[in-house]
Amino acid sequence: MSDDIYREIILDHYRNPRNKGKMPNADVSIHDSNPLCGDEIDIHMKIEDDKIRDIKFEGRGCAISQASASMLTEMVMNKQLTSVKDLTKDDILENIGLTNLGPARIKCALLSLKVLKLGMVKYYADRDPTSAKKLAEDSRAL
Amino acid sequence: MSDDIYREIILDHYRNPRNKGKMPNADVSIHDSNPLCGDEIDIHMKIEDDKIRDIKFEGRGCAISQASASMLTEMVMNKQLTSVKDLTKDDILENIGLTNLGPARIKCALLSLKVLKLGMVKYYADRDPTSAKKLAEDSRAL
Amino acid sequence: MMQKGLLNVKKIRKDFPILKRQLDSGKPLIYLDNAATTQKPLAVINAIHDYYMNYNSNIHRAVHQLAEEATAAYESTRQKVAKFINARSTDEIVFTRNTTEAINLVAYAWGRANIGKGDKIVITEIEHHSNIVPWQILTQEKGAKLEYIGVDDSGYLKMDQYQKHLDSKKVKLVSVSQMSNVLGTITPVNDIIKMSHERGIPVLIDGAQSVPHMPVDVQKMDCDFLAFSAHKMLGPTGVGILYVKREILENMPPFIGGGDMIKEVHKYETRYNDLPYKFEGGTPNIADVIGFAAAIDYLNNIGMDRVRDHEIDITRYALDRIGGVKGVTIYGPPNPMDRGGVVSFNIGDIHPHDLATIMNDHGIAIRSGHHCAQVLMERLDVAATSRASFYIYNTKEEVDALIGALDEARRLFKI
Amino acid sequence: MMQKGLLNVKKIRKDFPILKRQLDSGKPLIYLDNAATTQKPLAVINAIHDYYMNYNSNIHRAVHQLAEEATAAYESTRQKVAKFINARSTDEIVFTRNTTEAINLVAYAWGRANIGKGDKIVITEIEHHSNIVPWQILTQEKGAKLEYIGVDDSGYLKMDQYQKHLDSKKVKLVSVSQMSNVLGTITPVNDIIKMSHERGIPVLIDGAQSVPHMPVDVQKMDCDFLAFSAHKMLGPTGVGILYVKREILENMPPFIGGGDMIKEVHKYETRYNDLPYKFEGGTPNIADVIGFAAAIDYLNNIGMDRVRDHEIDITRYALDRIGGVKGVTIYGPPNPMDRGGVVSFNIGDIHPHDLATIMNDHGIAIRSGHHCAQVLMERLDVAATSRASFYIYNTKEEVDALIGALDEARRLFKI
Ligand SMILES: Cc1ncc(COP(=O)(O)O)c(C=O)c1O
Ligand SMILES: Cc1ncc(COP(=O)(O)O)c(C=O)c1O
Repeated sequence: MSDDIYREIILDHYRNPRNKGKMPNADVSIHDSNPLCGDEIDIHMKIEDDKIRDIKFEGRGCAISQASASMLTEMVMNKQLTSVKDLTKDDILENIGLTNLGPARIKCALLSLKVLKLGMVKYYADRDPTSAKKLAEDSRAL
Repeated sequence: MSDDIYREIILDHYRNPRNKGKMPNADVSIHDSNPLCGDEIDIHMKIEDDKIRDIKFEGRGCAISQASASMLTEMVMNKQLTSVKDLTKDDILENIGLTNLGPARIKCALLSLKVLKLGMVKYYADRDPTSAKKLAEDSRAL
Repeated sequence: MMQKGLLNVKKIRKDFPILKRQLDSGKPLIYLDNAATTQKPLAVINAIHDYYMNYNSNIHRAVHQLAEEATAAYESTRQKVAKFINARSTDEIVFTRNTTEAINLVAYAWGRANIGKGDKIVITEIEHHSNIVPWQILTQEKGAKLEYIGVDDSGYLKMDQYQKHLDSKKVKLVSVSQMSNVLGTITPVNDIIKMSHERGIPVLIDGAQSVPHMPVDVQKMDCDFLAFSAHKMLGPTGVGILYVKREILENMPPFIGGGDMIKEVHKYETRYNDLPYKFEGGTPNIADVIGFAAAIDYLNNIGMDRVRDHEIDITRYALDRIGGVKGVTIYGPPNPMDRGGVVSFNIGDIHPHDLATIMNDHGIAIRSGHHCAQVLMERLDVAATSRASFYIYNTKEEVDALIGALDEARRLFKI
Repeated sequence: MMQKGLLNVKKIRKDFPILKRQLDSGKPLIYLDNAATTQKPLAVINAIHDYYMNYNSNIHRAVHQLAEEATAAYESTRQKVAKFINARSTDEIVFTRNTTEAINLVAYAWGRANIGKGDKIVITEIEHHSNIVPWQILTQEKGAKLEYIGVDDSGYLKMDQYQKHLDSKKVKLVSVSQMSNVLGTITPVNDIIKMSHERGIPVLIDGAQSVPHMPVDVQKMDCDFLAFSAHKMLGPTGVGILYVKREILENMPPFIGGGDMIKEVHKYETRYNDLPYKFEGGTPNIADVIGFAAAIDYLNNIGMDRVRDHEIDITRYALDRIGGVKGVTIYGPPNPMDRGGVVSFNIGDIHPHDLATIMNDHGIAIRSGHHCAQVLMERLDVAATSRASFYIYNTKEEVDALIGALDEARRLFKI
C-alpha cells in the first residue's frame, strides 16, 4: 500500500513544494492545524474580481499534507472562486492520486482544502454570507 | 436470615428505645450519619471523673441502627471511659446478638459506636491527645 | 428492524445472562433496582470483550490499524447517540463519565462564565443530588442564589412557583430533571423550556431517568443541555453523555484540560480543539463508549415507544398491587401515565433498609434510602423510602414476588 | 507468588489474546504503542465480563446481594492500588477517569483554594499536555505564573533552573512527570521533592508513564500527589488514580458534586462525605475499577522490578539497533538505565506520520506525532517524532521487524 502512496510525484511535491512561502500583503490569510498529527497549513491569497490572482502556502507536516497543499495551490491558481468554492474531498484525492487512504491519513490529504475553505469563509463573510455559511459547513465536514 | 435479625428484642428496642432524647447541658454532644442509608445518630453525654454519668441518643434510621444505639446506651451508662474506650465492633455485634450481618448492614449496627467514639475524641482532644488520636483511627475504621 | 406491539419479555430475558443468577438465598435474582443501574444484554458485554480481544488501542492520534478501528468505533457511538436523541450534529455530543460529571461540566465551564453575583439558578425539589450540589457549589462561589420549584403532595411540580421565579428577572439558568428517580414524576419540560426561552434563559434537562425509558428528542424539546448515563440504559458503567446546543457549546470555555482537547499547546497559551473534542480531555473510556453503541442498537431495535408502553403497563400493575398491601404509603403521581417505572413506598414503621434486607432473602433487589434526593425526602418528611424500579426485562410475576415478600415483612414486624 | 529472573515473554504473550490478531496487511500484530495504552491480559478482560454476567449493580447505597458484591469488589481494588504504590491508607486513593482528570481534580479543587495572584507553579518542558493545560487554565484564572524547568540536549532536566525557580520564593506547587512519554527520561523526583519540601512546597508527580513500568513507592518518594492511568498498565480504559496525602486531601474542597460524594444534602448546604468518597461524585466506572484489580494482580505476580529489568534490556537493544540505521536521530538519554521503555526518533526527512503508515504495512503499531508534548517538540525543534514503546510482552524479534520496516521506508523515500 505504501508503494502506492509514496510515489515519485508526491515525494517531489513534498521536497520541492510549489507556491510555498509568505505573502506580505495578502487579501486573505488563514491558518489551521490537524489536531491528530499537529500538521499545520497557512494559506495566503490575493483575490481580484473573485479570482485567485496569487496563492501561497506555508506549513509543516507529513508528505501527504504538504504535497497535497502544494498540488492544491497549483490547482486553484488563477481560478474563479465560484469554481474553487465547490471543490470536494474527492476532487482533491483524485488530483493527488490518493484514493485509498485510511481515515486518519485522509485528514492529512484534506487539511489544505479545509484551510482554503476557511479562507473563503473569511473572504465571503460580508460579501456573501450564504456562501460563507455553506463553506464553513463544508470545512467542518472535512 | 431475616428471622434471625428481626427478633423480639431488636423490634422492642427499635419501637421503645431506651435513653432516647435531648440533653440540654451535655458535656459532649456529637452527630454523624451513615452515608449509605442516611441513618443519623446524635449522642449526648454527661461525664464526671472520666465516667459516663448520663447518656442519651437521638436519631432516625433502620431498626438495626436505632436498636443498636438504644442497646449501646444501656451498655455504657455509668461506665468508666477507660473501659468504654476500647469497645470493639465485635463487642457491639455480640451485645445486640447480630453476628451474621452483611457488610452494608454492619455499618448500621456500628453507627452508634462510631458516634460514641467520635464523642470521646472530642472529650479527650485536650485531656489525652494520644487516646483521642487512637479513637479517631478506630472510628474511621468502623 | 423496529418491532411492534407488546414486548416479548421472555425473549428479552434470554439476552440478559445475569437474570439466570442464583443468589446466596437460593433464590433466582429478581432485579428491581433499575433506576440505580440496569443490567446489560450479552451484546453489550460482548462488544466490550471484542474490543479488548481484537482492536484495543488509544484513539484519534495514531495511524496504525488498531487505532483507526478503535477511533471509528468510538466515533460511531457518537453518531448513534446523536441520532438517538435527535441532535443536529455529533459536534453536540460530549462523552463524560456519567450524568453527574455532565452536569458538573456545565456548572464549571458554562456556569463560571455566565453566572454572577445576584443571579439565580432555578431547580426543583425533586432533583437528584447530582443536579443540586454542583449548583450549590457554583452559587456559593459566585454569590448567586439557588431557587427551588416546589412539589405538591401528588408529586407534581408547582408551576406557579416557577412562574414567580421567572418573574423575578434574575434567573440565568433552569435545571430540571425530566423524570424523578423517586416519585417517577414526568415533569412538563416542554412548558418549562418554553416559558424559560421566552425570557432568553437556557434550560438543562437531567435525563438520567427519562432518556432510558421514553423517547426523547432534543430538537422537539428544544433544551439547551441534556445529561444522561449509559449505565442506566443497558450500557456500561463509566459513560455519560452531555448534549449541548452548538451555539452554546461553541462559546463555552473548556473544562478538563489535557491531551486530546487541544489543537496547539505552547508554553503559555493553548488553542483548543474543535467541538466536541475540546470537552474530552485525556484518554477517554474507549471500550465502554464502544460498548454503549450496542446498548443503543438494542433499544432502537425494541423501540423507545414500546419500552415506555411496557413500563406503563407494569407500573400500573405494581401501583395497584403494592397499594393494596396493608400499611403501605406510595409516593408520587397516582396516574401511571404521568410517571416512569419507579414506585417508591413505605410500609408501617418498617425502615426501608430493613425492608430491603428482607427482600434480599427472597432474591429481590430493591433500593432503599434517600436515593440521592434528600431535599425531596425532607419535603416528603421521610428519612427514606423503598423503591422498586422496572425495565424491559421485568414481569408482573416479579411484582407478585415482591408482594409476597412484603407480606413476609409484615409478619416479621407484626404489622 | 512473585517470580524471579528474566521474564518468560513467550508465556506472557499467551495471556494477551490480541497478540494473535492478523491485520489487514496480512501481518501479525507487532504492538509498539504501549506508552499510549497497553494491551490487556485475558484475566482483566474476564474480570469485566464476569462482573456484567454475574454481579453488575450500583454500589455503596444498597443492601441487596449484588450491590454488596459489587461494592466489595470495587473497594478491594482500592486496597490493591493503595498497596501497589504503598499508600498509608485507602482514604488516600481517589478513582478518576484517567491521569488527565486526576491532575485537573488537583488543579480545580486544591489549586483554586491555594493558588493566588503572583504565585508560581513550576512544571517542566517534558510534560504531557495533561500536566500543562490545567495549570495554564489555573494560572490564567488566578493571575499566577507558570514556570518551566528546561531540558538539556540529552533529555535531562536542568536542575539549576529548578533551584532558581525555588529561590524566587513564590512557588506554591511543583508538578513533574516521573517519566517522559517522549524521551523516556526518568526524572530525579526524589531530589525534586526533597528540595521542594525544604521550602514547604507540595509536589505532584505525573506517574502515567512511571507507575506502569517501575516500582513506585509514594511513602519513600514522599510526593504529595500522584496521578496515573489504569489503561497504561494492563487495565481497562476509563480508570485513573489520584493519590493524595491524607493531610492534604482532608483539607481539599470537593471537585465533582453529586451523588455518593455527600453525607447530607439540604436545600442550601451540604455536608460532604468521608475520604476518599468526597471526591468521587456520581456512579463510578464500577466494572473497570473492578477489572483493574486483575491488572494489578498480574503485575504483582510478575514483580515490578522484573518489568523494569525487561524494559531496560529491550530498550538497550532498541537504542542500539535503531541508532544503527542510516539517517536516524534518537531523542532522550543515551543510557537505558536513565530512561523508560520509550524510544523516540526521526529518520531523514520522513515525517513520522508517513513512517507510521509504512510501519502499518508491516503490522507494526507505532505512534507518530507530538505525543501530547508540543512544548517539548518546540524545545527539540521538531514537528513530530516516531515513537516505539515497549511492555512486558515485547520481544527483540519485534525490534528486528521494526528495523526491517525502517529499511523499507528508506527505500521508498530514497534515503
Ligand atoms: C506522561 C503522561 N502524562 C499524562 C498522560 C495522560 O494520560 P491519560 O490520557 O490516561 O489521561 C499521559 C498519557 O499519554 C502521559 O504519557
Ligand atoms: C435523576 C437522576 N439524575 C442524576 C443521576 C446521577 O447519575 P450518575 O450517578 O450516573 O451520574 C441519577 C442516578 O441516580 C438520577 O436518577
